[in-house]
Amino acid sequence: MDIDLITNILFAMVRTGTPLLLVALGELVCEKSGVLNLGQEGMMLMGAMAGFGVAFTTGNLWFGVAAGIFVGMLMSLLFGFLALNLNANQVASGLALTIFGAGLSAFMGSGFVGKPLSGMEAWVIPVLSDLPLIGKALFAQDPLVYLSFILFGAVFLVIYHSRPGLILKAVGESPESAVAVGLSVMRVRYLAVLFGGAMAGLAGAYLSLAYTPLWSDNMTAGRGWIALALVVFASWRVGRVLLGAYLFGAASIMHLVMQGLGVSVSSNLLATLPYLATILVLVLLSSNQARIKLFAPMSLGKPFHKTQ
Amino acid sequence: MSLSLQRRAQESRLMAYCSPLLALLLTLVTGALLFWVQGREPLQGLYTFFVLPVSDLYGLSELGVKAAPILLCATGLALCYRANVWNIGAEGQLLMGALIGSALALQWLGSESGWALPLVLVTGSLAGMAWAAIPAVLKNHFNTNEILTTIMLNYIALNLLLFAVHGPLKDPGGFNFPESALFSDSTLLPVLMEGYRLHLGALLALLAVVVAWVILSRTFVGFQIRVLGLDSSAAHYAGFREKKLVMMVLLFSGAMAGLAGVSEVTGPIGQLVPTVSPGYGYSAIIVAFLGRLHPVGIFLASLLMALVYMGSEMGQIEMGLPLALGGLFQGVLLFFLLACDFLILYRVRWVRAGRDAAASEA
Amino acid sequence: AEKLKVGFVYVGPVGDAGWTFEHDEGRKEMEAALGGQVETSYVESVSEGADSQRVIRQLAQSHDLVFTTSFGYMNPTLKVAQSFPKVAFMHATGYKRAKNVGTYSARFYEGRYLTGVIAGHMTKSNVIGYVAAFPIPEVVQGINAFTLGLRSVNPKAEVKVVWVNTWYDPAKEREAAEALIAQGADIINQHTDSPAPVQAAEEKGVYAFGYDSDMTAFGPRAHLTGSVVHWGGFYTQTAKAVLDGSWKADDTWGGIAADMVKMAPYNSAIPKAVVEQVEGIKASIVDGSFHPFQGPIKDQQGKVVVPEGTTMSDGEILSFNWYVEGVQGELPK
Amino acid sequence: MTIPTNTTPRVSLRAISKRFPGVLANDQVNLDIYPGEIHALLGENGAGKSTLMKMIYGVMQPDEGRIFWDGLPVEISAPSEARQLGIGMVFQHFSLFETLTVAENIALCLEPAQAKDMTALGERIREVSRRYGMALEPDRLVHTLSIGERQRVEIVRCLIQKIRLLILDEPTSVLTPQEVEGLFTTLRQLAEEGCSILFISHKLNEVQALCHNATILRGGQVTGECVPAEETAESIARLMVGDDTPVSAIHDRATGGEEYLSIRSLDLVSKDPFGVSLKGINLSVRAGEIVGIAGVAGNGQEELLAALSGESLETHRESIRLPQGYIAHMYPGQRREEGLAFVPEERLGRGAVPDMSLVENGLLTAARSGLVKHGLINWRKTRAFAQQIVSQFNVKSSGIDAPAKSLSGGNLQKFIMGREILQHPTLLIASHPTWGVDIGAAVAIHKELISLRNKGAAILIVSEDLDELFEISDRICAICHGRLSPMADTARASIAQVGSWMAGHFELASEGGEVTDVA
Ligand SMILES: Nc1ncnc2c1ncn2[C@@H]1O[C@H](COP(=O)(O)OP(=O)(O)OP(=O)(O)O)[C@@H](O)[C@H]1O
Ligand SMILES: Nc1ncnc2c1ncn2[C@@H]1O[C@H](COP(=O)(O)OP(=O)(O)OP(=O)(O)O)[C@@H](O)[C@H]1O
Ligand SMILES: [Mg+2]
Ligand SMILES: [Mg+2]
Repeated sequence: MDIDLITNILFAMVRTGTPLLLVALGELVCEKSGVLNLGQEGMMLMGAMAGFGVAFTTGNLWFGVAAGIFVGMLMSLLFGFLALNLNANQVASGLALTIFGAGLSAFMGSGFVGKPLSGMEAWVIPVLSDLPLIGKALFAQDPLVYLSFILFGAVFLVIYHSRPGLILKAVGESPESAVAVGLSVMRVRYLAVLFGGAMAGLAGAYLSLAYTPLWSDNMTAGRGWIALALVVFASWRVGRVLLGAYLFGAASIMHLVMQGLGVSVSSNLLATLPYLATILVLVLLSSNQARIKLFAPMSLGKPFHKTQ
Repeated sequence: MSLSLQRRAQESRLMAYCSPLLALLLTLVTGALLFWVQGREPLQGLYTFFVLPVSDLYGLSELGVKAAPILLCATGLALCYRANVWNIGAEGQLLMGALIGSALALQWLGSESGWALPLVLVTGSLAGMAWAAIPAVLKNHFNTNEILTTIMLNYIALNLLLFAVHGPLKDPGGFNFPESALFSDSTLLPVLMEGYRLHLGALLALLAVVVAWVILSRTFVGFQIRVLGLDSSAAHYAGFREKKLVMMVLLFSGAMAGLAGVSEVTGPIGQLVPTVSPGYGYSAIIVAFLGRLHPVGIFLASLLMALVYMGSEMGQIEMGLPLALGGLFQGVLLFFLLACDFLILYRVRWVRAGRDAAASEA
Repeated sequence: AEKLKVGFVYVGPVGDAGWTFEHDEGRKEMEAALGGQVETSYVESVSEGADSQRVIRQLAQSHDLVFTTSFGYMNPTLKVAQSFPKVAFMHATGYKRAKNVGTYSARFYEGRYLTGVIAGHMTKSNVIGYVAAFPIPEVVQGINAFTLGLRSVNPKAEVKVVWVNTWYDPAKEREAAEALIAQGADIINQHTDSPAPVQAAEEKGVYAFGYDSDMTAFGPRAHLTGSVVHWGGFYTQTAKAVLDGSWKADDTWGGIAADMVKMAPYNSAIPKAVVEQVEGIKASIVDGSFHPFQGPIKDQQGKVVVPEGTTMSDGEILSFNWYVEGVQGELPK
Repeated sequence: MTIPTNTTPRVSLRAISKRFPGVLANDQVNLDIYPGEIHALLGENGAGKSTLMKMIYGVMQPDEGRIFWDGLPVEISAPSEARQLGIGMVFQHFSLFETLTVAENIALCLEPAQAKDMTALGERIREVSRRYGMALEPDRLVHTLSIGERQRVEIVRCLIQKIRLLILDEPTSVLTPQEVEGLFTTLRQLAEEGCSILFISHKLNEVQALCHNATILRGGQVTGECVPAEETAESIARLMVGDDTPVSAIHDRATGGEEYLSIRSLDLVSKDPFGVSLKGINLSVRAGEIVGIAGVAGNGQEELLAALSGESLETHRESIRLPQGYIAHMYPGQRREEGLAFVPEERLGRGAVPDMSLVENGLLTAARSGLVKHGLINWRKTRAFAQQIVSQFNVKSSGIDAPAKSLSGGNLQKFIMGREILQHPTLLIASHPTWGVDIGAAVAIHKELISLRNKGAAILIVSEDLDELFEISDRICAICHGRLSPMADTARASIAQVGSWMAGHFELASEGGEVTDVA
């Protein structure tokens, strides 16, 4: 492999990892507050559909991005209503959200299938993008990739160095104690769920506006699920989410790269690699129960209802 | 006047039965609205969607054909969910059942043996079981989240199936197209009525429902499963072996899904094709919840789900309705069900302003 | 008079911009051409498993002519056709026929060969990337025809194939295209249904060929041309034949001559001379003086498989399971 | 200790009512607390004490009634508003976040502006904790703290602001006697500085030692007031439970017979990052005696109980034995076959499944007593068994089909105790058998334990309640940091001695040896 190839692989890795990073950051914040939202896939699909639809209709990509975020948030409100207000089982509500999102996006997006859209252009930063190896990957991307860098930094700062982050962790650890010290569990959790929705919507919009600027049914193809696995992979730590997202991005393009390099294994078998890798990593990371317990939000997935 | 929610002192039995019906009703109303928005006659839409597909014997038999694999998968899943084991992997287990069952059936292309079919069916279920054993072992020994592993295993199973049907199991006389040879009659499930596709698999599915019902309501194992799901610390305290139970429900569920898969290839399809399942394993998740994890409820829910699928085909043929309506109905139904379940725990009241009024009515 | 009712079974969504989209265009063209004489309906995204038989049957119950437009519908179509002897069935891309089941397909490879010739002139790196769906004969046939065309003008050029195992997954198709571009391909060809590879090429500043439908809109600069399928004429003829009672259950495999395969508009970047050369070859294909699969054809090891002076039979073309010289890598078995 | 009652009360409650589904938790409650007063709130479980306190602190709002602060009506709609008034509260069930540091925990209770500078906050914490004699390290993670230290965090969290009313809900139930003394010193100091204190406790001797006045709640209503120092514990208890419930009983001691349960050099490394490892535990329980293990929660009790019940099997095979053989490798079910019964600390969510009926909860551990044949449940027998528990142990419920969660704590405890005792165990291990249970129910449960002992069963009781252990156990020891103290005959042991064991002041008992005579 020559330098150019590696540079290009790194570039593709960041691009492929970006939607995973966005969704996983959102889900991380959501899980930190103690809410498990398995509806990422559904929210992403709606975000992708809305993003494309609005961008196609208005001709403005940024309106599309905003629409994707907005619709992702609307979807997450639906989940919030079920899981937080009605105290429904979070797993079931999340699954329902995914199924609903897939159905609704296909329904509402049928008019946009196969429509062309000129996608988001890269903002190539002069000089920096000429750095060897990493220059292209970090400085010749489209604006949404840069946005994902910023959001990563913001989530990192908020979670580790701010009072809202402290409150988020507190609510995720023990909603009962949080109520006792006067924190509004409902508000914190709603905000976290909304943030998760916004990020999933943004990730969806990234797919339909920048990554492959078109809309098609089920175009997320399971990325929402991978992102959920990523959060466990990262043992709920922000830095590792970034690492994980790019690693998975690399894993999912490697089987294509390997084919191009002439590796002669059945492409079907090669295609199982990212999934096998996910399982393997999950096994390695989860087997240490004590560690999971130390980092996992303690009230994750448990309904909480304050009587009043 | 405002709407107020009050927690019931005890869960309402009545509401536990009413909430699925209410959810269904709300879904129908939503459906009618959707038809109306589309500029169609709402009642005609509902009729085309929910009545027309089963208006003759053929339609009814097809309902059985479509419902059987969903019912089998959902029955297994229900047991898992009762134990708080979130198996999302029925799809992969089904595909493995179909794949391995087909591999065996293809060995008997010329055979007329009466053993061939039972062996193929058993092998298919065993394959599903083996595939489900993977998340079970990983969960038991490495504490790995089964939601994620079963999802990953679904993708892997699909790729293995594609690999097989493009490679080793491809019909040698089939111009290299990705399909196996047609199975011989000795490995095909007998149909229940001449001229219809309803096959023995549907009866097996009914049998599975009965078995699941007996397990859950009559056996101590079933009791242990329910305790584990409701309260795992109580299960530990009572000395129930969590790992054994987790293994058991996953194996059962895998066997059911595997049976569903092998019944599809030896039943209505009659050969191994790349698209054995249009997502039965995923629909089964909805069905399991819709049926409130109760075998009888699941039976009814699987028929409803099959009807939604057939309805969306009918809607396209008869009225040119968009395909996505079917998926939408499924999601809406599940949402309404979850929302209506709320009524089991809470009562909704109209109250006059002021909290004193609320208090005195409680 | 009674209208002729024509039903279509589609494997994908009507808007997939590829395979199903073109069939649906054909359906609309037929409706327009035959005015009040036909009435059509369709069912989209029908799984090729157990569902297809029910859908085909439901259509057969109320229609006179049914087109089943994917290979996987072959056996279900035959099964249903048995119980509906009065209904005419047409199955696309299959090889089994019956009294009332005919088959049809298009000779995509003719267009593929022409794109190969263009690629041979346009490539600078002499590496062409090919995003391919599944290793089935139809796809291998396209790869081979393209490579033959390519090498006929540029013997140094080679084709790199990446299998994505899906007909339609824009993100994956795009990733494959990007992987190929990263490995030096300066032209991307595709045998999948979404325009994502064209989009990738557009963004990376390399050329691409679309497939099935005219994908110019997805990459106005990158899209050189493409082998485009055109079913409308055939559908109209078939419906007419059923109407006047002359329909027979036989096989139609039409190419450029039959107007079933067309070339998308040529990109202005292609030199005039090249366009003229391609048009010339096209004319000789139409008049039968040239066949893309005429000898000599060498396999990957350089062994002559089809000797000079012979042409491969349709049967051989339909069951391709080897690569011609110039394709890199092994064909997955 | 005289309190100026002629001034304006610091806080006055007037006709406060609060209703939960099915319960009137507070019914027209009136209460006045004066500056500098330490006021006790007494009552049985479920009397409504915690509910009343939560309303003062703004966690809940009253359905009816008014609260006056320094004579002015106030609406306290959130804890932050309460804190602004100068109210602080230490909760019955701690409200700390284990994965956060001490300083972070305290910061969460402050206004954002006050908690901006974490280093300055750390300084404040050190200063306040020094002033009241409660050493605290701001940067430590709470899960590494002992229970006593955690309580200091809760109190310092209140004191760090200008405090005018401090509410303590059952603060002493988790402290060693020495720690209780330390706490009382702090509280008296606070009261002297003019702070009002509301003190909830079930330990009447402590109330007598500390409080100026007491108010008694029953069924949500104020049923009496008294000056604790002028009453006896017996007479206060009478005020709380009424006349017809026995409030005390004297049990005779037993010496027991052959050694039944024997634990030798039991070591167990806890897998739980918040857990405690057991080190070299030696213990023996004879048939026909009750052995009590005292200790503050979180010193290894849970781990010891899990090792004994078989819920954790991490121990050396030969560390636990019964006369019939070693059992350390056996699963809980197998141990039950050997005659072991177990009453866990959490009744709801471990001892019983909240959403299951009493019938099903009866089956939970009793499957072996003929309720299950060939894997099939005999529902008729199972119902009869549940019925037997309910009638024999006087469990008040709406019927055997009622879900476990609908029972009050005491009644559920009686049900669980009955379920275990009716299986005729030869060894009963009970954790906190009367924790949070009515005095009446507690007396009944103690009676059942004694009668089981008298039938020859070996009984091991783990409890934080020293009074209870001194009442019913025949021999007593304490557990601290995963080590077991020497053993003493209860009749000859002193509370002070066991208290210092609870704090870890003991030499390790030598291998296999037991000190029987301390005092
Ligand atoms: N959040 C709640 N929802 C419903 N009922 C409640 C709630 N909190 C308390 N109760 C009920 O209100 C009554 C009073 O409870 P409270 O906790 O105030 O009692 P308490 O006097 O503090 O008891 P304890 O001595 O056990 O602490 C009880 O019957 C209890 O069941
Ligand atoms: N937040 C809550 N939501 C709903 N119900 C609650 C809540 N808190 C308490 N309860 C109910 O109130 C009852 C008693 O609550 P509480 O915490 O006051 O216990 P308690 O009075 O101390 O009882 P015990 O006698 O068991 O110690 C329980 O049945 C519990 O289910
Ligand atoms: Mg209380
Ligand atoms: Mg209590």
